Amino acid sequence: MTFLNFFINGISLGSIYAIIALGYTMVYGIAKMLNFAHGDVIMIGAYVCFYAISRYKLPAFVGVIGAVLICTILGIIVERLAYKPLRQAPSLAVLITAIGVSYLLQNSALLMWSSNPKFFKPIIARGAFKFFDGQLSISHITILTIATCVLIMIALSVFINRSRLGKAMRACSEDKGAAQLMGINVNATISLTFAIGSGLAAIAGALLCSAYPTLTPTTGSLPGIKAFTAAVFGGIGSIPGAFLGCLMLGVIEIFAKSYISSQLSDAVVFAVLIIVLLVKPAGLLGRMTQEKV
Amino acid sequence: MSEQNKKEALPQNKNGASPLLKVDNINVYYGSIHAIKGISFEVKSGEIVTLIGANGAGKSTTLNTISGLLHPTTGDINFLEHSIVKIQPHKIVEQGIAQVPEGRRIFAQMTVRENLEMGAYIQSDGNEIKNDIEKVYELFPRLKERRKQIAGTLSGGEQQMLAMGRALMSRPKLLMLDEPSMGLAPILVEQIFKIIADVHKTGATILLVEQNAQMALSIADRGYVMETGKIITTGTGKDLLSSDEIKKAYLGG
Amino acid sequence: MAIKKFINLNLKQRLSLKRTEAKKIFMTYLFVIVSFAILQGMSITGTLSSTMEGMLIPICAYSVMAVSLNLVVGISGELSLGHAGFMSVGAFTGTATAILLQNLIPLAPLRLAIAMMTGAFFAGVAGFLIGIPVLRLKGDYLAIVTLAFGEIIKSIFNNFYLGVDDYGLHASMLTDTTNLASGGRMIIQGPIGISRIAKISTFTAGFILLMIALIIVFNLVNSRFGRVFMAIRDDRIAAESIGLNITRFKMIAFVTSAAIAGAAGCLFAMNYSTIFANKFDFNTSILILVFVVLGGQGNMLGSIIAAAALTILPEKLREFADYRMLLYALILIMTMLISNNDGIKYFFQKINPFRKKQEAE
Amino acid sequence: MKRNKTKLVPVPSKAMIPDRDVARAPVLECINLGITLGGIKAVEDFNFTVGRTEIAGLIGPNGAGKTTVFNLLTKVYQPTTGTVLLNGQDTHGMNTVQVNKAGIARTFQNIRLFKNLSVIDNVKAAMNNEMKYNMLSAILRLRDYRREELAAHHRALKLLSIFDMQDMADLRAGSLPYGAQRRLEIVRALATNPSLLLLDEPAAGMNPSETAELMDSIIKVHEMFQIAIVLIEHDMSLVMNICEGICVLNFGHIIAKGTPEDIQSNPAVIEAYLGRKK
Repeated sequence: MTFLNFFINGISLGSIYAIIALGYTMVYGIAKMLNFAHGDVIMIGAYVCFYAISRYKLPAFVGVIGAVLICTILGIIVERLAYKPLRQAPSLAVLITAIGVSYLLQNSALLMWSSNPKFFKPIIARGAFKFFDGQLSISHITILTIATCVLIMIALSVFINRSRLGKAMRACSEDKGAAQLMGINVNATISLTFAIGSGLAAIAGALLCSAYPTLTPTTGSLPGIKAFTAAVFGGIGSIPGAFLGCLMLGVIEIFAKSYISSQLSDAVVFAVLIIVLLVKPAGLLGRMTQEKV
Repeated sequence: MSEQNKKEALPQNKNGASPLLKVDNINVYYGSIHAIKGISFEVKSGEIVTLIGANGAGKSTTLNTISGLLHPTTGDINFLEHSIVKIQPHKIVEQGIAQVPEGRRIFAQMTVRENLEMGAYIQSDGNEIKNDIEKVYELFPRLKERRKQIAGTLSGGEQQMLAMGRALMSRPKLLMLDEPSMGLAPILVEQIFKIIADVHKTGATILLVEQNAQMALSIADRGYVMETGKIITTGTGKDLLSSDEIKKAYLGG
Repeated sequence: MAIKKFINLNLKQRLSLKRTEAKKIFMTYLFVIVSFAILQGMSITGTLSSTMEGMLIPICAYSVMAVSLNLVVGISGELSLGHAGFMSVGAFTGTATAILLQNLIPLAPLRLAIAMMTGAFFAGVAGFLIGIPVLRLKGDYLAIVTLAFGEIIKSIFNNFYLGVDDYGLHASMLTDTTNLASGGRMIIQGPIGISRIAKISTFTAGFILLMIALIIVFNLVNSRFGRVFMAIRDDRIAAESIGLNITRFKMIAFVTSAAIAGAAGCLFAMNYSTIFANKFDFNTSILILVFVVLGGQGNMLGSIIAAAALTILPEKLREFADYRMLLYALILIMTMLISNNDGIKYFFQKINPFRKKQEAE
Repeated sequence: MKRNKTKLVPVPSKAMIPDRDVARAPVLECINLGITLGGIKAVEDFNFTVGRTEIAGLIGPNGAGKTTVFNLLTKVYQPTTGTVLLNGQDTHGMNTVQVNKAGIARTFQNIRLFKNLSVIDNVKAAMNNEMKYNMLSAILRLRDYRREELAAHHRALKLLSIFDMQDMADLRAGSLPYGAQRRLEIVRALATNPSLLLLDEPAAGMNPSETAELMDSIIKVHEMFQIAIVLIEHDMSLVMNICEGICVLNFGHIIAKGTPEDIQSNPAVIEAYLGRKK
């Protein structure tokens, strides 16, 4: 029964990773860049949410919406100021800029909110559903997390595959020049992608800190990296792949923490990633694209 | 509204005063490389005009400059008597210029139909888009057979058809084709040129860039010969075809 | 005939890769030697500030790191995000060796040299083991996996215990179960790392290491090996088609780079009295990558200058106290934006007399 | 460097055209070669023999599987069925690198040069397998390093001079004009000492006068090295002028083999590929 508990916790953690990873991979797909600052947007979202709920005593959903709005705007601003001028630059230059943005966000947070950890108040009441005489307990936040994740997954899949803007995003991620020749405003489409990704990051931040309530300026970096790793693990560019990869990673991480060692859990997670990539170099659900000769 | 009328009136006066597209002494640089050195030409409504010349002469650069993907440092480009040099590429599509890029550049991961829908991105009326897709299918029956196929799995000739169909979806007043015959088998080259002629019959104005000078000149009203960023000769298709100099340099005669 | 038309003879001479290459290499050696001479002179005469004095060895270590990473990123074209991992391996194994040899070899420079070689050896072995899986991957996948390896190495050293007593070496993972006999000494103590290190690194040692690293990298690059590294970087498929064994050459570059990083790690560690695994985390890997990118991929002199500048910069920013890292981040972003701005690039090309003539043609 | 000129022997042979070179084994024999890519039989029952000094052409509509055949020969893809014999030796289980060492070199449809290397380094890279000095020699600049590098340098210059490119040796390969890049790719392939040279659309993107120059170059290479050349090309003037034998592919199948004259008048080929003459 403890096994089942761990498993559900793993799924819950994986769901948070999945929400982060969706934003990460969408941006990766369209801008072809590893946006290392994505994790820090999560942190900003969590802080906004924290201040709205704990300091200004606003209702939780207002806090979350506020966080989403602010992160969306932040995402667009960062893209416009830091990444857009580098559209033609080599990818490594963009990577370094993203790292610079990450430092910038972290240190701004440090100045504004200090390095003292904040104790995050969950966005819904603490409590749990108990089964089998309390042997199996599923907390409310776990259910909310998993439900939110599934909802976002479905909405995003429909948006990308069916809607006009979603198709424009796919077109841009394949060939920006050709997309422009179709009359697609590439810059606006990229901004939209950053906006959606950052909005999702804010939601992930609120959920992450509801489940793991200590909030510091570096809260976002490791989950950000892990979520991206999980997306690679699932097969980058594939939404179901990212989802599956993140769930598996969450479960593996919780199991490693519980059964092996909490200090080594990250090492185990990364080791599994490496093994998977060795067996399936394009990730679990990724397509191996043979370079045309 | 008067603007609208003028546009519709244009196809009739084929040799009328104002050309559809007028390129006026443009200079284009890639970094420090002077790729286009002050070229001027015009395309009148209803014409097929071709730019021919060797690899690296600046033909594609010219098209990309008209599409707004590149910007001239000096000079002007007028489309329907409005300057378009400072306009972003996606706005230029809205003005009525569509380009079939070199190497086709279809969206390889999307289906044939989705590709065509992307071509109609600037249209908003769903029914019209559907009608337009049907029209494209009429022009290219092969595409209809393959409408649900992922575009990347099409053969080269089919991809070229898709790229042309996609460009037509925006209902362009000027269709620019960049090397449509590149890398195609002789039989397909003939087909593609036949299709270009068909498209032209439907009233489209065409600016064609080609290596295959023979073919291009045989369907063109007028041609311009480019060499290292400059236009060196111009004339009607027939004149250029029979010119000894051109024959020697570009037609392998 | 048609080809010659395109190539103007003067232009050709100016564009000659061979000459620019040779000039660059010469300038790099010259810069390093002159800088060393000046700094060493200032150090001896006491005109160097104590903060600067304290940064000399880290600058050397980071320069070597940057040069070694440039071999992978710039020359071989593979993005590695876990280079600090090799630094870590070199630091721990090298320092442990130095401690073990403390009584055996009283001569500090010799002990340091042996320690660095041991560090290089173990880092090279780690590079080989990591290279087996990593080098089968491409692009961003490879980057993510090197990142993962960096984290794994960090986790391992964070949980590794090593001690020595009269009965020999004792090691354990997770918890300290070494149970040393009395008189034994703990060398590596998990998250606390190694403490009570005899600081035997010197600026001269750092200079020599940097020169060796440069000689290795430059001479490799200008041999059949470097040619193949760059060929693979430019076009993998074409490289295979002319019979180049991709995995083998990637491995050579990767292991060489790892070994040099190991030596640098050892130099770095032996400049401090304590060293622990978290010192070599993802941020350190990124920092080194920043040196390479700022300095220019494939440009060793650039790497060294960037490493030195970015090591000094945070110290110089200290007077801004809390805003220090914020400014650092801003400078980083601005540098990337400016150095990749077409307008500015074009401006520099224009004022460069060399280019102007080319344009005139 | 030079191979001996083979005698022309009029013996009936499996080599398509001409009936010569068969006193010794042909350089390449494909027997029932086939591959399935993504569920589609991209190439099937490909039987093809190339004589030791033959120039053969591979033509056919786009998507017919021509480049796939090259990819099968160079093991970019492993064939699902059939055998490739190179100089009588089965290439089964070999990879691209081993096949190159066994004697096949190629160029690519989309030029694949080492763009940031100098012209001469592109050629020297292809000579890597004949250089034997180790890393220590390289780092310490020992004698074998100097000797082998010097030898390679001279040979590379000599090869470049075939195409009159020795003056460009130190230029960046990516900065060369298009035609020169195509030539350099051929030189690079030659530097690996192939017995069979595969050219994938060497005249693509060239105008007629450039194509004519290229044609002369190919003939020159053929005469100098006495090697077999197989080329894929859409430019019929080139194919019909220099190929001794032509093989036409359509939908992965061979629809015709024969001399240029045969091919030009073959109704199946006209139907599928050439189109009717105006």
